[in-house]
Amino acid sequence: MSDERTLDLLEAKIKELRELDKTDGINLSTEIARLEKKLEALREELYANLSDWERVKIARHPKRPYSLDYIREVFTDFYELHGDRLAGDDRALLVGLARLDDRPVVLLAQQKGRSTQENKERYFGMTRPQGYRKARRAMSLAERFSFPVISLIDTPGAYPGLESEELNIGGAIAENLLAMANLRVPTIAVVIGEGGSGGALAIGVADRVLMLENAIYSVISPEGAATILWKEKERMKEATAALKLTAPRLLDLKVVDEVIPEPLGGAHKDSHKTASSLKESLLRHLAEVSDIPLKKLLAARYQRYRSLGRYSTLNDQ
Amino acid sequence: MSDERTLDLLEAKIKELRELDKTDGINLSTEIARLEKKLEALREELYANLSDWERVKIARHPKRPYSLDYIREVFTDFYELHGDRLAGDDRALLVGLARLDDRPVVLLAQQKGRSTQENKERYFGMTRPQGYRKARRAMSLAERFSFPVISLIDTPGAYPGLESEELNIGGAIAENLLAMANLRVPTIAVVIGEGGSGGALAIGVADRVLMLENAIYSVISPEGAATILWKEKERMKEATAALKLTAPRLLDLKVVDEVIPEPLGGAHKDSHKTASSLKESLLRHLAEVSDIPLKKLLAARYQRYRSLGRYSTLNDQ
Amino acid sequence: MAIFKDRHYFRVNLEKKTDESLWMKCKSCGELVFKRRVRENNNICPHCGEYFFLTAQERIESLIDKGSFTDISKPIVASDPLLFQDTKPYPQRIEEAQEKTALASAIIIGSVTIVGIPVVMGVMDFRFIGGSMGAVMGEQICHGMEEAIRRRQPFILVSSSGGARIQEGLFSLLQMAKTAAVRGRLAEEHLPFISIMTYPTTGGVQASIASLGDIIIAEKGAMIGFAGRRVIQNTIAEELPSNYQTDAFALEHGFIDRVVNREDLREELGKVLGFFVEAQ
Amino acid sequence: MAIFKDRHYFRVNLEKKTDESLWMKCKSCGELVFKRRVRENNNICPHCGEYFFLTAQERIESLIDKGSFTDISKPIVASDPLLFQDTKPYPQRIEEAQEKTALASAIIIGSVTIVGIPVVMGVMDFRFIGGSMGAVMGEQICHGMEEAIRRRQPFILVSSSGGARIQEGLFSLLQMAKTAAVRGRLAEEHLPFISIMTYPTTGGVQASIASLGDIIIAEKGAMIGFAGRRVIQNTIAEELPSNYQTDAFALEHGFIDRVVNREDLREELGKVLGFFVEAQ
Ligand SMILES: [Zn+2]
Ligand SMILES: [Zn+2]
Repeated sequence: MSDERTLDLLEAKIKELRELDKTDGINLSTEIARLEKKLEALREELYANLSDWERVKIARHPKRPYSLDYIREVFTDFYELHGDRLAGDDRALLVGLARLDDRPVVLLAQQKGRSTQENKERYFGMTRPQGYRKARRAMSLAERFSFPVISLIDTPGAYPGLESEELNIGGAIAENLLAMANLRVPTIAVVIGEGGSGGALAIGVADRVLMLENAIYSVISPEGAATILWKEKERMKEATAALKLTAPRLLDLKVVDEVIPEPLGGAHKDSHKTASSLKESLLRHLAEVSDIPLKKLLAARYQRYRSLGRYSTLNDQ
Repeated sequence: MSDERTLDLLEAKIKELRELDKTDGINLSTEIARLEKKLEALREELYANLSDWERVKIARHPKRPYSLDYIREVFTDFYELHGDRLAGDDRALLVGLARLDDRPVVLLAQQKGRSTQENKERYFGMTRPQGYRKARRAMSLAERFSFPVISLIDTPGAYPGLESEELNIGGAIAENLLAMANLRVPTIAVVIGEGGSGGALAIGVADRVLMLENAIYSVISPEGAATILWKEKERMKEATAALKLTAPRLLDLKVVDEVIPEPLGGAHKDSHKTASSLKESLLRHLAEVSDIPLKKLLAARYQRYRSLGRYSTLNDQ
Repeated sequence: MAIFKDRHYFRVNLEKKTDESLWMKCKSCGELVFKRRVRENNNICPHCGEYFFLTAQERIESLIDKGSFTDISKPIVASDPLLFQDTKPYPQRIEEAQEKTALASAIIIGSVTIVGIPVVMGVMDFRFIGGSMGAVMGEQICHGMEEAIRRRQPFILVSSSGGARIQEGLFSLLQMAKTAAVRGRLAEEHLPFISIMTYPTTGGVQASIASLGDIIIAEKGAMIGFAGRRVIQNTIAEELPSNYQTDAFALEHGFIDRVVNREDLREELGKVLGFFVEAQ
Repeated sequence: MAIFKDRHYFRVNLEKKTDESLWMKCKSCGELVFKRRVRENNNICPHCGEYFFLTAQERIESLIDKGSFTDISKPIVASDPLLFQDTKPYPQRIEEAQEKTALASAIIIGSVTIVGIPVVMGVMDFRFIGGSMGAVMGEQICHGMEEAIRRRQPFILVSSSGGARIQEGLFSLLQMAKTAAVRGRLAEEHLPFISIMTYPTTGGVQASIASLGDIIIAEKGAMIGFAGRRVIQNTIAEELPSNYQTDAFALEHGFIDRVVNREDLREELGKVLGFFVEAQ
């Protein structure tokens, strides 16, 4: 099977032919059409049955749209709020007010960096305690003013490091879980890229949990699982398959509510189209949860989390 | 007028005479009785009309009982709780559960050190953000379990320093003021030594505000006021008089509810007696505020603070 | 401005304020600049961009929709509960401040609109005894919040204060608790409170009402913190970084939501208020 | 213990557990010590004071009033929702753990009294796949809290866990949210939750239910934290202090209320519970 790079090369060639077709008056349109058809077929063959590991690579693709890309396209008037009022301002988790169509919402959005410099500033998208506590402050604001809360999840995980531990990152995550379970406004979480363990869940407790088609969401990274379980980091593909961390598999397991389709090859192939699917889904779910009286909504959220997990009763065995 | 040291010397001499009287069979009882009477008269003369500055010296006396001394004598079963669950554990503000007679209460208690080592650990009694946030956590605990909150105030002020500023000490104090104004349990604050500005007020918003007789409570230290207003630190005695920071003056101004008497010469002359006066007062006030239905209590507290401050209306002029 | 009508109450000689010279020298760049141009430019040096102090009136003008201001301050002035005297008696200090500023106190409470949105706004004036918070300022802030509740409008406070009014002793300290208590009511009523910190927002004001905003915006160049450089150096002789208590320091350490240029503050307020007004 | 009655369910060979040797060598001091003396001494080396691991049953015995234990665990065992297989299939791993420990899962929920005070208690067992939290542990913890609510009793959780049960994938991660949600109910009911952290309380357990105690007590020698030393060194190659994630580190940085010796824990619990039981 051809790989992504070969197909990109072919696409570039077709583009060159099209230029030739234009400038020199030579008619290549039949040939070009044929090539394009071929390309599309190859692409479908490549992407239609992505392995779980291929999805992991797409989820982590350096060109994948990040939170700020969606914020620009899906929302309007993003007004970022800074700081946890306690110790700092984390740049790997942004919070702010924004409008979804005309409706004001509170956004919690994990953000990776593109450049080395940006990644340094954003700790490669790994959230620190200051970020979780900023998110918690934004939740309180949302509650006071009845703004729905929308989380965009995209992190390899909570930032592991001495400073994080000194600021009780475990406690910060725990407090967020508790707060979100009881938050008195509608909440929607979308995993847009990497949903890395507790670092993702800390803004991911919600009335609706959605995933982009090639996003992943896992209790541990494939590399971490391979290291711990197989004692070989290189067995991450096996670990990936075992963890069932892709959107379609998690939908099958009924732990996410919906998979939002991406263009063939991944969100980065057409970020506008992805953004528009995301927006459609957010609007639909927001309308749904907003229609439910708060008391019922909270009861349903509680029931959702209370009943999470599968086990056998002794009598079943 | 004789000073405190002279009287202490006289007291020591009397003690020596009493030993002599015992061991050698010489009868000095008449002379001793006369001397003791004299000593008492001199003492009353010295202490009866303490100047405000003399009270400041007593409030800061190195032998003055500190919070832990009262905790030992007034309360039972003190169970200290540590940490703000965010960044650290301040040793200048202790919090914990304790019993006042049989009733469980939450204690917030500012604590100075006696030794150089202890003062280093306790930052000379100056509270840091970690302390205020620990206190706030204890307030939440009190609220959840309906424990009354009793504050023992004794601090030169909030700790001024880079780390304090980095952890937003101003914000920490502000959040405590807000929390205490709305705390849904009875609250009593007692200034037992120094009530240093915002650093004291941050645990001092309460249904009853009491002061030990020689405690002080001020918007700024006498030295600070002298430096700012007179541009001469040495004019702190004038500043002291101007600030009206002693318990009797603040009672006159109706900003404190009661002055708890101290033994002649100050609490350190008889800490047991002081503790017993403090306990009597706490029990009485706690009984009173506990009798008031919560809604009424909160309304009264709100009214107390809402109406604080004196000004003229234009039409009065 | 209603309360200034009977301005003989304050023995304010407004004529004194008329300033004959057309030019001023910028303390930052040293250039001679047209005063009128400076004033029209939000008291920003047209040459180097340095911010000069704004009086409360100038601040109000720079933030609100033209002509939308109504003074709704309570008709109160400081009394002297401690009969305080330092190098001069407190009442004399008050009178001098009133004369200098033509203000009754260090704060004005106004009913205004900002980009069309009606709000109640409190604005401090640093010229008035360093914008210090005594009983009058505390009462005016509470009055402003109560008016906001009565009108179901947002409350905005623009701080410019060195802290508590020492001359009112414990009464001034307790204004911190008083304003925090009333701020709690605003929260219960789900009305937004936007706190704007300018140069300086320190001491008792920073450690109470100014830090309790739902949104906290610092004007660029603001000084924000609790204990002054001198206090720290006198108390513990600690080295302080050059950005100590700057707007950047406050942002980095998470105390404030945003730093905004003076010339953009009005638009910024319109933007942020928009979210809350829709949400009502 | 009710659920162990039908222990053939777990294919547990209890005979295996009978240990014939009377002596053991302490790994800390190297001395040969009487096993019975160690056991009677809360699994503390009578020679050097080193703490050895306690099984869940041993922990329960060391904390409660003698004979007051009733097992009220739900009769549930792990299923294999992901059909997970690493070096061996997950069901085999479970079975082996059950055989080794004679436990159905990594946690026991009991109804007990401590110094006369009735409480519901959950106790983890590190031997059972590192005390990892999967769906069964999550459900048992919630069940315990719900029993506490039903009985109007305090809830105590003794943690000994490396974190989430990887083999249950996202189901195990979500137990963090599940236990936090139910912990919220306990708070609404004004019932106390005492969290006891022992060696180790890390990862997903520390980042959820264990950190949400009204009171958090660490056993002396506990390891407390989120990310393990190895993870940090692999990810960011940072130098870590020698006291990293120790009880002292957690106390110094404010995560926990107290550090208590194993032999004093029971009395400590009696003392702290006393405050809350009176307050009811
Ligand atoms: Zn200039
Ligand atoms: Zn040993």
